[in-house]
Amino acid sequence: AANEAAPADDAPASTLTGTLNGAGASSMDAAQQAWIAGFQTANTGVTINYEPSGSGGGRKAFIEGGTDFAGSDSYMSTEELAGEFASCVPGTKAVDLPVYISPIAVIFNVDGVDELNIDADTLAKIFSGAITTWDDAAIVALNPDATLPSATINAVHRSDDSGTTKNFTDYLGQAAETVWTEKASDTFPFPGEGAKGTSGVVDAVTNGTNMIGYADASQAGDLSTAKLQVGEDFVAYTPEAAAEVVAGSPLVADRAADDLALDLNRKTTNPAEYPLVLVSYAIVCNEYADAAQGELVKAYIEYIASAAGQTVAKDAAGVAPLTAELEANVAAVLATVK
Amino acid sequence: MTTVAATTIKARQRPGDRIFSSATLIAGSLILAVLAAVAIFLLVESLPAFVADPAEFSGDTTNFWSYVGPLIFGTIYAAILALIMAVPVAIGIALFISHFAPRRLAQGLGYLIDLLAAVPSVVFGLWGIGVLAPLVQPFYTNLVDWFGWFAPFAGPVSGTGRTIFTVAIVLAVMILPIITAICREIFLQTPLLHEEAALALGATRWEMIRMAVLPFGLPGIISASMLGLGRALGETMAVAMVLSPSREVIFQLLTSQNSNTIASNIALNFPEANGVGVNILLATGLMLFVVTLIVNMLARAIINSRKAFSGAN
Amino acid sequence: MTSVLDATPLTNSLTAGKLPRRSSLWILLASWAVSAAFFAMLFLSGNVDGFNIVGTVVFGTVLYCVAIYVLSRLVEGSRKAKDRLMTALVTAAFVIALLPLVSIVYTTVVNGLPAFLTPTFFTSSQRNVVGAGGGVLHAIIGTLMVTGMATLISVPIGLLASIYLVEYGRGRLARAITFFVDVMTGIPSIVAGLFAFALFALLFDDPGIRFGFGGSIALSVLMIPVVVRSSEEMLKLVPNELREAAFALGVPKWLTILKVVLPTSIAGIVTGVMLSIARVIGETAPLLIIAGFTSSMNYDLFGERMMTLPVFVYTQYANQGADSQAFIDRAWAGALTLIVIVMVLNGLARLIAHWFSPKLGR
Amino acid sequence: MSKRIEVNDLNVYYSNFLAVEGVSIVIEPRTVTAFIGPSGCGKSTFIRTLNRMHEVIPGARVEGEVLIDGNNLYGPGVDPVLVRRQVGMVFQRPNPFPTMSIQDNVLAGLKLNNRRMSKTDADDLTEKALRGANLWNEVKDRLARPGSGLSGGQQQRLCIARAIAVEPDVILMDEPCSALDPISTLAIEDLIEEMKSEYTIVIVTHNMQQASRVSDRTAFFNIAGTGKPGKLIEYDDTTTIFSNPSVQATEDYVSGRFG
Amino acid sequence: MSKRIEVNDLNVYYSNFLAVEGVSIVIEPRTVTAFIGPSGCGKSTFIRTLNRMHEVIPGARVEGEVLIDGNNLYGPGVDPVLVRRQVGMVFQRPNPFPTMSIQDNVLAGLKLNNRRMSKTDADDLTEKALRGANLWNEVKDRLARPGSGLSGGQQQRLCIARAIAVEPDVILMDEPCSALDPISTLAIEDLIEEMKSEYTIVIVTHNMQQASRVSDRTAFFNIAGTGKPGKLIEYDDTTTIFSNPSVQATEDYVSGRFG
Ligand SMILES: Nc1ncnc2c1ncn2[C@@H]1O[C@H](COP(=O)(O)OP(=O)(O)OP(=O)(O)O)[C@@H](O)[C@H]1O
Ligand SMILES: Nc1ncnc2c1ncn2[C@@H]1O[C@H](COP(=O)(O)OP(=O)(O)OP(=O)(O)O)[C@@H](O)[C@H]1O
Ligand SMILES: [Mg+2]
Ligand SMILES: [Mg+2]
Repeated sequence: AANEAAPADDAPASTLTGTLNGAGASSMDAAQQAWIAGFQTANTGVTINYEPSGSGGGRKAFIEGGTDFAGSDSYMSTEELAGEFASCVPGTKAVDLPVYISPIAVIFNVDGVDELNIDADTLAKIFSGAITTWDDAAIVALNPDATLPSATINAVHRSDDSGTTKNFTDYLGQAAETVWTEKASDTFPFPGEGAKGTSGVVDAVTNGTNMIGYADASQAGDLSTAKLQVGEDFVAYTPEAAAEVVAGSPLVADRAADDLALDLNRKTTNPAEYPLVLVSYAIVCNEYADAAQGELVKAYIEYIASAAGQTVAKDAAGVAPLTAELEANVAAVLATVK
Repeated sequence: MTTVAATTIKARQRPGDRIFSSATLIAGSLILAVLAAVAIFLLVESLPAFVADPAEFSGDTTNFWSYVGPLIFGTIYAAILALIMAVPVAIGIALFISHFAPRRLAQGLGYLIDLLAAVPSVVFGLWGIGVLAPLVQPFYTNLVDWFGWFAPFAGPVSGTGRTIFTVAIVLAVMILPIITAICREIFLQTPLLHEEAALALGATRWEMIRMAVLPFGLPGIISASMLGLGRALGETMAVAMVLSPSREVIFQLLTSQNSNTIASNIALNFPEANGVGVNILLATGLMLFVVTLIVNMLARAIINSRKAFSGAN
Repeated sequence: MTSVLDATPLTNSLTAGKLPRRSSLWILLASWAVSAAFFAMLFLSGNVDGFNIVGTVVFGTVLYCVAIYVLSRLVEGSRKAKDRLMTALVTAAFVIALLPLVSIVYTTVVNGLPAFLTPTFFTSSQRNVVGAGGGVLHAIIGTLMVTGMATLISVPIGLLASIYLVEYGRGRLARAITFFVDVMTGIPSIVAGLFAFALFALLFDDPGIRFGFGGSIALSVLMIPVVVRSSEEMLKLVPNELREAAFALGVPKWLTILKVVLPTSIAGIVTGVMLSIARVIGETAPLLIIAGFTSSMNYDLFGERMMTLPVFVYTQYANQGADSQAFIDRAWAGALTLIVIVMVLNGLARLIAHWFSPKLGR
Repeated sequence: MSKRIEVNDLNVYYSNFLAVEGVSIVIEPRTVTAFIGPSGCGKSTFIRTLNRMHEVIPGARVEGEVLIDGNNLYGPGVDPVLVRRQVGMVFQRPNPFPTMSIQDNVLAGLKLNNRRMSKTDADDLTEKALRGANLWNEVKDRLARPGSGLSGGQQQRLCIARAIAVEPDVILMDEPCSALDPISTLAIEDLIEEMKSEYTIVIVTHNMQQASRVSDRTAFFNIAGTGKPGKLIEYDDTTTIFSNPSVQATEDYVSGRFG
Repeated sequence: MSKRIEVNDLNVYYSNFLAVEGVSIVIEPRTVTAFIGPSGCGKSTFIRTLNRMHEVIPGARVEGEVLIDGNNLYGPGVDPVLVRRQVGMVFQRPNPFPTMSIQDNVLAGLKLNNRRMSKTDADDLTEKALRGANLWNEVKDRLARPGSGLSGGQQQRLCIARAIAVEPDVILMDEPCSALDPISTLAIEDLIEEMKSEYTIVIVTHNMQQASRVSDRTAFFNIAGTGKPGKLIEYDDTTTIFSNPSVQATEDYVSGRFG
């Protein structure tokens, strides 16, 4: 193809060559394609393929040795960590490295309503089916100025299993623990309208009437997004607010020191933080069985976690960059990867 | 002379015949082998699902059968609805092309319908979400308002129109060209002799079709419908994209709660599945296999029961 | 017949009750007009937003069916009325089928043209493309190679198997094949993909195996039954007397099949093959699993990931970047490309069928 | 029931090809008229114009008029369906509907008009028509079996039964015996003899003996060469045609005494 | 080139149904033999056993032997394809290959067998066969046109040309004239007369006149009733069969003088 012509002479010299295969979260695809483009431009001898086959599928393929790294919307489970990693040197493990933060927006499409304030309890009631009309007292109380129709609420959730749902239900389960008693899971636990993928949810909300749904904020497009109550204030999602809550979250306990899985602070009351976020991870070996591949992966993830990589992802995929502190932590872990 | 003749009719082996007939036999057996391989693959992968830990099933289901039941129902429901819509229309189109349209026009019209076969299922999915569902949603609202007392039309109406009925429409459009193409070829083969016999008895065109064309084509129509049904049962991406699924057996056609289909359920859950979850999904695939088997057995039985009256000879 | 004695040609007893010529056309126009008036009123009264064209046509057509039936029944009697009704219905069926077709093609063309017309669309891959731009050359090549290989595998197998069924097969094996071919049509495409993946992962002991040929195998599983079914129906239509004519000339069976039976039914077989190609060329799920996903060119069917158009369309739609319009445009343009490819193949196939099909005199 | 047929200056076309030119002929009720002539001279084409079966072929049309008891078949507003009810037809190759039983085949035409027939009525009509076609004894035990299971001669008589069950006024037969053995042929010739008292019968045959055996009047068609239209050369009493024709071509043809 | 056919005690079955029983007959080279008999008596069935076309039908089989110049057709290791090259066949309904031109139809026996031939050889052979079938003059200008564009009689002669182009020793004809008009019939009868000097010819006909006109010897088959097997009743010189048959059934049948 025209764009794959031989590299020009003045291209930055790079000694890296080879093919790197990764797989995982489809939501990460846009960011990955941007990173891949950036990395391949700098290293013309390298081809990277990222397959948006789903977080679970990606982790499974990586664990079985089918790919060199995985992209995942959630960190590895303890069972996964306990097992063998076929790509890694026998006996060594893999680590979760955050690569970006993606706020989850609550999107809605209701005639005559442009702005919507909502708290976790009400949101939980809407999505569990306890609140069924837009002019329900609970919503009206939060939005005294809005003209809410007396129409049925059509709440759209993901029909496919996804990390977005897991983070959304995790948020509701923690922030509205009295209302939302289901545990966090990839599968949405209540009935309602389901749609496949982020774009499916966005399309359903766009094309339907009196709709509400949740989706990765980067895909919200022209749709109105709701503000979440944090403490006493209503917070709209912003990259900064998302990064803020991540910065305030501890690492998951009982893990290896170099595993940067984050235990997100959903219950925050700091109005500078937007707690409905998702952190995406790259999963890589500590020590690769094939050292050459290890070198490639290391270089690639280093690029991802660099300031340049983070900017690229922000521009191309609309995700929130890691804080400088997290970037540094990731770089430190990567330095030990072989 | 005698000896010469004796050698000339005695067989030298005929390699062409041997090779060719064995090739066809091998091809036929290969198909069986592939199918057997698929079946074994499914069976082996399914076994863990039947004894899976109740916790492995999402939602309220605790065993495989209660998990797969609604899926089987949804699969058959959607496919049957699609078939009910597609078969009469396909027969109508095929008749239009073979017996009603001016001959010169007919060729082009056939090509037009074949075009539908060229539309990839992703596009059907996109079209279903973006065009069809919003278009039919107002009708659904009316239907629920007016005919809500009739169980399949009971509310609450879906706000997006992404219901099993919409899926059935999409499936119907998808299988239309296959059924149409085969029916058309078969109707065109109706012996002129029988058509003229009917006309000479003073039959109108429609009566001629009822007397000669349709009965003659019946086995072919059933075959074509089976192909279409197979496609409808197994369609994955379009259903996954359009349907708003849930986990129960639901007869209502117009709500946002719809029984999912097996293929779509696999597509939706496979990417995040792990452990026994994968086995459970593949076991549902096995069930689809069994459903197809049963449906086809029924169809064969129908064809065979009318064999003496078939148009052959 | 009372009018038997009535020999004056003026009162032709054979004309009993007939609607005037062209009356059906007028009735159709009138029905549409009435229906248009109805929807216009609905529109003007403000109850609905926008004038409903589809509703007008559908409602008008239904009205026409009723009107022509009632009128014809009054004037021409029930049989004629039924004939007219069925004519109306059959024609309506055709129009009904055209509606989604037109809608889909229109949607695809309108949404697809912007990206379709960009200069790089057919000359570039998506390698190193961020945001708008890039092309689908890698996916076109992939689709052509994967589907082409699937066709190369399925058509000979399917055709030979259908020949076996029609010309050789007797007894249990043939019945089993006929039956299971039908069952095979019901294999969901994603299961075919999983099967191919499991097969090759086992064969090559590579749990991450992805290559184009695997996709061809998965597609073949879906394609073969369609080829067998349609070819079988077409071969059955070849009259036995042609086979006997060839046998009587001392032509061995295999040559009879190759040179008499196949050429006679070539048109139908080609139609069937085209149907089967159309059936699989748009498959997404199995290719995502076994052929994989890449943004770069790959001309090697037997190594590394290979992009295909349906996967391209699906992933562009499903995983949009920040500039989501660029992704959506590319998705539709990819779909348009796919439809154009099938159309061209279909046209070619029809030409081929035309060249080879029986030349009937006059 | 039988009717008089009068054809005035009829030209028959396939699209632009003039197949039969300028035929004028009068066929009296209750007679058997035979059409003879070499292959391709337009006998089949012409006989099919008598019940408007001709127009079933795409592009086919006629000029001129065909009067049945004074009513022009090709007049404006004439319904071909009504015409074909009154003018039945039997084809060269027996064509019972393979998807129907013997009884249903016989009743096929009747059921069109008379949907709700009582079982006994239906049985009576079946028996009457099959007796009329001389087939009753052979099939009375297997009325529910498919019609395609019969022998060629039986099938042809079944088709005749089907044609007479609707009680037409005229019966057209296009080479009804050419696929049959002598015994079946004889049966059908006897049948024609009997039916003559009730119907007007027109028969196309290649068999001179058959024409002379069964017909009252004979029409000889001929053709000047391929691509030329067929013409009615001579039409007269059968005895005259076979013993003392007035045109040389007729004499040449019938004296060949083939067939 | 012609050969002697000897059939010994042949039983012919369709699966379990015995269609023809115990036929023994000797057919001399360079003669024309006619098979006559009522419909369903097994003439077609029997004639098809003479070039092993019978076994094309699923489930069909024979017992007994058929010797051609002393070689048993049904002996072990005999290749039916080779048999059929020596014993050609013409069917009741003309069946030219619709995909082929007239010339290709004539050469079908060779071309379908992948025999290579120079253009001039092919042209010579085509002309010879078509002249042999009395068709050359009518089609010589349109050898490249499809064979299905010919008239019925011409198509039938084309099939005969196709059969003689492979130079068989014996030609079997199953009612070759039943679909034809008298002129074409005459042409084919003349052809049989001519071919007799080179080939052994067996013809099935329903037409007594035809049998008496063209054949040297005649075999009369009969059947006792439906479901019973057909049998060879009498086989003798044609003149004897038609003037002075020794069996009553034969006399009854031929004296009917139908057809
Ligand atoms: N469907 C058709 N389209 C065009 N021309 C036709 C068609 N049918 C017949 N013809 C032509 O019309 C002429 C008369 O044909 P027709 O079949 O009426 O002859 P016929 O006298 O019945 O011959 P035969 O004795 O062989 O049946 C012939 O030249 C024939 O080629
Ligand atoms: N394919 C077949 N399968 C089973 N039975 C058959 C088959 N063909 C013919 N028969 C039976 O074999 C017997 C002999 O039939 P055949 O066709 O040889 O008679 P025929 O003498 O040629 O009659 P016709 O003069 O009508 O051609 C009949 O009883 C017929 O029903
Ligand atoms: Mg004719
Ligand atoms: Mg016969």
